[in-house]
Amino acid sequence: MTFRRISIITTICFFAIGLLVSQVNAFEGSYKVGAVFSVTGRASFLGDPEKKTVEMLAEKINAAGGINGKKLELIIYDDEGDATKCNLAVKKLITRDKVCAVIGPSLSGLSLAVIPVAEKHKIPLVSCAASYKIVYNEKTGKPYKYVFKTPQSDSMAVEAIYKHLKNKGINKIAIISVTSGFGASGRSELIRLAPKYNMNIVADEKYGPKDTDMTAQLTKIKGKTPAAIISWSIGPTQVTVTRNWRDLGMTGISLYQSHGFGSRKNIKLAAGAAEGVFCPLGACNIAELLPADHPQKSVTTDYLKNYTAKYNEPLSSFGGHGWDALMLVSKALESVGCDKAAIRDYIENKKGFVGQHGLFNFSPDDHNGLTQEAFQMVIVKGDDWALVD
Amino acid sequence: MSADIEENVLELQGVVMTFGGLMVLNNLNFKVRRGTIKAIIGPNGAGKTTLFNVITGSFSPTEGTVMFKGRPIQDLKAHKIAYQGISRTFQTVELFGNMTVLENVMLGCHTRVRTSFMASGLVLPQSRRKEKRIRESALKILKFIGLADKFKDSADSLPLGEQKLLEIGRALASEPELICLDEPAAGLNETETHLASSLIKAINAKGTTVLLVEHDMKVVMNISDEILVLNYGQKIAEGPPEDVRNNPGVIDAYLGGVA
Amino acid sequence: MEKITLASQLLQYLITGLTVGSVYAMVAVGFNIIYNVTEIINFAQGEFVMLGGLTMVSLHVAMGLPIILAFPVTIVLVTVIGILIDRFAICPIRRPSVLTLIIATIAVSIIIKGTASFIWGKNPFDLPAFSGRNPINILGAVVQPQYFWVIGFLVITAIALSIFFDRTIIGKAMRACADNANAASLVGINVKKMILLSFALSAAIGAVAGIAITPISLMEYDRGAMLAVKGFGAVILGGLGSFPGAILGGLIIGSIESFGAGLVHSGYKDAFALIVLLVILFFKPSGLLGNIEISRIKRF
Amino acid sequence: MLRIAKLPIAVFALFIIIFPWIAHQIPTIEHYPDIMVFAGIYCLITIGLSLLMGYAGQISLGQAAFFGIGAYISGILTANYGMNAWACMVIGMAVAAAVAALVGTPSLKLKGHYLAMATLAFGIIIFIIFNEEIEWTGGPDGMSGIPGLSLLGFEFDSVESYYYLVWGFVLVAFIFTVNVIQSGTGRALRAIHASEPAASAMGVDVSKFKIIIFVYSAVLGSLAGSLYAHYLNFINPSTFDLFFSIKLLIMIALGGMHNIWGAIIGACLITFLSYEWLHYFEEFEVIVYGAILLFVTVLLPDGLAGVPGIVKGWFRR
Repeated sequence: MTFRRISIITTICFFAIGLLVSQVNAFEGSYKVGAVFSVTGRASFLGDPEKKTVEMLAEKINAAGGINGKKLELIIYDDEGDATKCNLAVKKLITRDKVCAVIGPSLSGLSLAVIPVAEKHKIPLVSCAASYKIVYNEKTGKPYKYVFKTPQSDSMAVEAIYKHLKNKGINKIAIISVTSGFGASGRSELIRLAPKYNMNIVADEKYGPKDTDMTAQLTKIKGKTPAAIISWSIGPTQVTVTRNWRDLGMTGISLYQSHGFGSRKNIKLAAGAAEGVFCPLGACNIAELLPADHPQKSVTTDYLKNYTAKYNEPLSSFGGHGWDALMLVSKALESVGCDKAAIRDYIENKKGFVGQHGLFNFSPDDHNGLTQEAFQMVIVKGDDWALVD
Repeated sequence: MSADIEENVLELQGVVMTFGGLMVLNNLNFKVRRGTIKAIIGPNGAGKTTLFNVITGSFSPTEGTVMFKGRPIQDLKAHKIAYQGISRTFQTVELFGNMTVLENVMLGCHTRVRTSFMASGLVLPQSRRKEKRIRESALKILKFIGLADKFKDSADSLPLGEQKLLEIGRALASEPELICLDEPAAGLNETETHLASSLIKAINAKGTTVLLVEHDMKVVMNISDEILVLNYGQKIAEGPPEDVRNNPGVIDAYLGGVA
Repeated sequence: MEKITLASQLLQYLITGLTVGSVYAMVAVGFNIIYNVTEIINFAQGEFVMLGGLTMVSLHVAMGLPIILAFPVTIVLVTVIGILIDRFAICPIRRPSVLTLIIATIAVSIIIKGTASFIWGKNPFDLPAFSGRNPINILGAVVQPQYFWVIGFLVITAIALSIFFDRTIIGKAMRACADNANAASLVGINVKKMILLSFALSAAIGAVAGIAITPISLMEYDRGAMLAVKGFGAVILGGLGSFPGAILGGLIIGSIESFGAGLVHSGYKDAFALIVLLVILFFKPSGLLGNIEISRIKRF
Repeated sequence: MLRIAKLPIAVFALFIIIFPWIAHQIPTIEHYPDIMVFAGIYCLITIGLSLLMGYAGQISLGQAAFFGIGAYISGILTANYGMNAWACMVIGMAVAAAVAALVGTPSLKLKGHYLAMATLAFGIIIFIIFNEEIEWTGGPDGMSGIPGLSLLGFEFDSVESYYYLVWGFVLVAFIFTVNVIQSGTGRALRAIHASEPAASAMGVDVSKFKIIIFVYSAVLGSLAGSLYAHYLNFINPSTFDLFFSIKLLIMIALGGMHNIWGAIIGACLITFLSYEWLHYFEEFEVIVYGAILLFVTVLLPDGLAGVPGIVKGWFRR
C-alpha cells in the first residue's frame, strides 16, 4: 500500500515538474537554426538520416570554428510525421527559440502545412521535401516568398525516367505506387507528365506502406503486358516489389524505381533481385561513380566518407537533402548574419551552390534551383549502381 | 367481452418458446385476473424465468400470443412493454450499481416523463421541473419500501435483502398495472422474507396486479390468490393455493425433480 | 513476354492471399489463446511477430547461428518477453476492466516498438529464405518456396495446438480456465499460471509467424501494429475465441485483399476486407464460427 | 454521487481565461496557449467520447473518422468552393450526425470487442477514402490553403483569439454534457452501462439512447475537426488515422472514464506530453510515453480524475 502511495505521489510530482521543466538554450553569440524532421514515425526513413546528417554537419562546422567565429546552434524537433506536431514545432522554433531560419520538414505534406506559418512570421524555411507545390503557389504562379526546398522535384525524376523510356522506344507502361505521400505525389506526376512523353499507362496499381506482398498487383500488371513498370515507393515495400517482380518472372518488363530506391541498402535487401533495375539518382548516391572532374565529386565523396564512418550505415538520398539545406543556410548566415529578410534574399539570389544533389541556382522564380541534370539514370549491376550510358 | 378484458389483465394463449430445438415453454395458456397475486412455481428448469422474459419482452415467443389489457404485446420490445404498464424485477439482482438508491428509483420513473436530450443539455425549465417531480415521487416510494434513510447510498453497498426491496421499489416507480417479481425472497433470511411478503401484499392492496415466481412455498402459500405450476415448460396445475397443495401431479413433479 | 491467362492470374491471387492470410491467421490464433483464458485482446500481439522476425535476423544473419538453432532460440526469447508482459503489465492491474487491459496492452506495444527501434534501428532487415528463392511454376502461377513454409507453419501450428488443447493435461486445464475461471480454480487449477502460459504460447506463435514472413516481406520495428489490426479483424470475422474461426478469418481476409487488389482496385483493397467484415458482423454479430454465448462478453 | 459541483467549473473557466496572460509572463511557457488550442480541440472530441464510453459504456475505435469528416468537409467546401466557414461547420456536423446514425444503428447492436472492431473498421475505411480520393482531398499529401475563421469582420488569426474561440466551444460543450449527465438522459445512460436488461425493463429504449450519444459524440468530433482545419489551414489523412483513435482512447483512460473531468484532464495531459514535455527524452520519447501509460493504467484504474478520491481516502483513515 505504501509503495502504491509513493508511486502515485511520484507520478504527480513528475507531471508537476514536467510542467515547469524547460530547455535552457541561451548560448550568447550563437547562430540558432531550427530543424524539424520526421525522425520517428511513419517517415523515419527520411527524418532519421536527415537528422544524423545535419548533426554531423553542424559538428563539423563548429569544429572548424563556427560561422564568423560564432557557434552554429542547431535545435532539432521531431514531428513524428504528424501535421499538428510539425506545425507546433515550427511555431515554437520561431516564437520561443527565436531561430534565424528553419530547415525541414521532411515530408511534402507537412511542408505544405507550415508554409503559412513561415510566410506569416517572415522566416526563411528550407524544406527537405520533394513536391513542387512547396515552391509553387498555385494562386499566384510564383514561389512563396520565404519558402525554399533542396530536393529535386518529383517531376524531375519522372522526366528523367520518361526520357530514358522514350530513348529505348518504350511507351506502354504500368505504374505501381505506395499509398503514402511519397507514392501519391510521384503517381500524380507520372500521370500528369505522361501525355508530354506520349506514354500510355495501362495499369495503375497501389499498395499500403505496411503491406507484406505485392504479388497480386504485379500479376494484374503482368496480364496487361506493359513494356516497363515504374514503381514509386519508399521503405521496405519497394524491395518487396522488386523481389515479387523477379519471382513472377517479369524481368522481360523493365522495372524502374523512383529515386526513393536510392540507397545501396535496398540493393542488398533485394538479395540479388534488383539486378537490372533502373532508377534516377542524385549525385550524392553515386559519389564514387562520378568522374574526378565532376563539380560535386569532392563534396559528395566527403559526405559519403564521413557519414558511413560516423553512423556505420549506408547512405540514403535523403540525408543529402538535409546537408544541402543546412549548408545553404549556414552560407547565408556567414554572409548576412542572423537577419531573416537578408537570409531570404541571399538564398533567393544564390547561384552555383554545390550541394549533394546538384548545382543550385536560385532565382525569384525558382526556389528550388535545380534542373533535370540533378538526376542521372543508373542501373543496378552486380550489387552496385552503374551509370547508364 | 369488455368485462373479460377488465377482469384479466394478462392472458397467454398457446405460447411456445424454443431455443435451438429445445422447447422451454410448451403451449402455455393462462390468465391473470386484475388486482390479484398470482404465483408461478415449479422445479428448476421448468421455464419460469423464460416465461417472465417472454411476458416482459426480453424474448419474443416462438409461437402464441401474449395479451395485455386485451392487446397483443408479444412482438413488442422490452422498453415498449414497460410503457404499456408492465414492470419487473430480476432473479439475480440487476440494480444499477453505479448509481445511488434514489437514482435507481428515479430511473424507474423513466416511462412517466419524456426525456429529451436537447432539453436536458440546455437545462430548460420544463426538464428541471420534471426532474423535481420525479425526485419527490421516488422519495415517496423509498419511504414506502422503507429505504428512505439510505437514499444517498450507492446501490452496490446495500445488503442483499435491501437490494431486493430496492429492485421492487424501482419496479413500482413506473406505476405499473402488472408487476412481475422474479424470486423476491431468494437468498433472504426469515425477517427479510417476512418484510418482502408484507411489502408485496401492500403493493397488491394498492391495486397493482402481481405476478410472482418464487421457490419459498411459505411465501407463495401465504400471499397468492392463485398458483400456476409449471414443469418442463408445461402447465400441470392451476388454481387457489389449497387446491394446488393437494394436487398429486404437483407433488409428483416436485419429488421427481428432487430425485 | 508471354501472356498470362486469367486462370493463372486467379490462381496467383489465391496463393498470395492464402500466404498473407496465413500470417494473419497465426496472429489471430495468438489473440485467441490469450483471449480464451483472460478475455484480454492483446494489442501487442503484432509486436511478437516483429520481435520474432528481427530476433531471428540478429541470431541467424548477424551472429551466424544456423537456422536449426536460431529458430528455437528466437522462439524462446520472444516467449520470455510474452511472460514478462504478463508479469509486469497484466498481472499487477488491480481492477481490470476491459478498457484498462486494452490500454495496458497498447502501452506494452508502444514500449516494445520503442525498444525495438532502439535495438535494431529503423531500417528493414532481410532473412534468407529457408529453401532458396527459386520460384516454382504451378499452372502458370509463380510460387516462392517460402510461401509453402508460411502455409506449412500455419498447418503445423494448428495441429500442434489442437493436440495440445485436446490431449495434454495442461491444455485441458487452459480450456477449463477459458470456460470458467472460478470453477477451474476450485478444482485446483492455478489460473494465474494458465494466464502466464497463454501469454507465453501466443508469443511463441507470434514469433513463428514473424520468422516465416520476414524472408518475404522484410521486417522493421513498426510492422507490428498493422499486423495486429489485421489479426484482430481475422479473430472477429471468425468469431472471438474460436480457433478454426481465427484460421478461416485470416485466410478470408488475406484472400479478399489479394483478389480485391487484383480484380477491382488495389488502392481500396484493405477497405474491401473491412467492408466484408462489417457486413458479416451486421448479419451475424458473433462472427462466422463464433458462439453466441462467447460473444456475450463483458461490458467496457 | 454524480453531482458535478459548480465551483470547480467556475475555477476551471477562470483558469482558462487567465492562462494566456500567465503564459505570457513566463518566457519558457510562452508558446503554451498554442498547444492549448489543440488540447481544447481534442477536449471537444473526448467530452463526447467520454459520454459514450464512460457513461453509456460503448467503445468506439473510429472516433478519428468523425474528426476527419468535419475537417475535410470544412476544408473542401471553404478552400475549393469558397463557402462560408461557419455554414460548412454546420454542414460538417450534420453529415457526421447522419453518418453516425447510419453506422451506429447496426454497429451499436454489437457488444464489446465486436463493437470495437466494427468502429475500428469504419475508421480505417474512412481513412482510406481520405487517402484515395485525391481529387477531393488531395490524397496523402493533404490539402492546404484552408482559410482561417472570421466573424463579423473579426479575424481569428492570432493564437489568443483562436484559443478563446476553441475553449469557448469546449466550455459550452462541457456544460451541456454535464447537464445531460445530471438529467434523466444521463441516468438512463448509466443504467444502460450497468445493466441493459434492467434498463430496458424500466422502459429505457437502449438502442435509441446509444445512437443519440453516438451521434452527439460524432457531432462534437466533427466540430473539433472543423476548428482544427481552420486553425492549421492544412489537413492530411494521417491526422485522422487509427492511431489517433487509439490516442483518444488513451486520453479517456488516462484522465478517467467515469468522470467527465477525466476527458479534459486526459486530453490536456496527452497533448502536452506528446507535443511538449516528452521532447526532452528524444529517442526514448516513445518508450517513456508507453511507460507512463502503463504506470497510470496499473496504478490508477480510475485515471487521474480518480486521484482526488484516493487522496481523500488516505485522510479519512
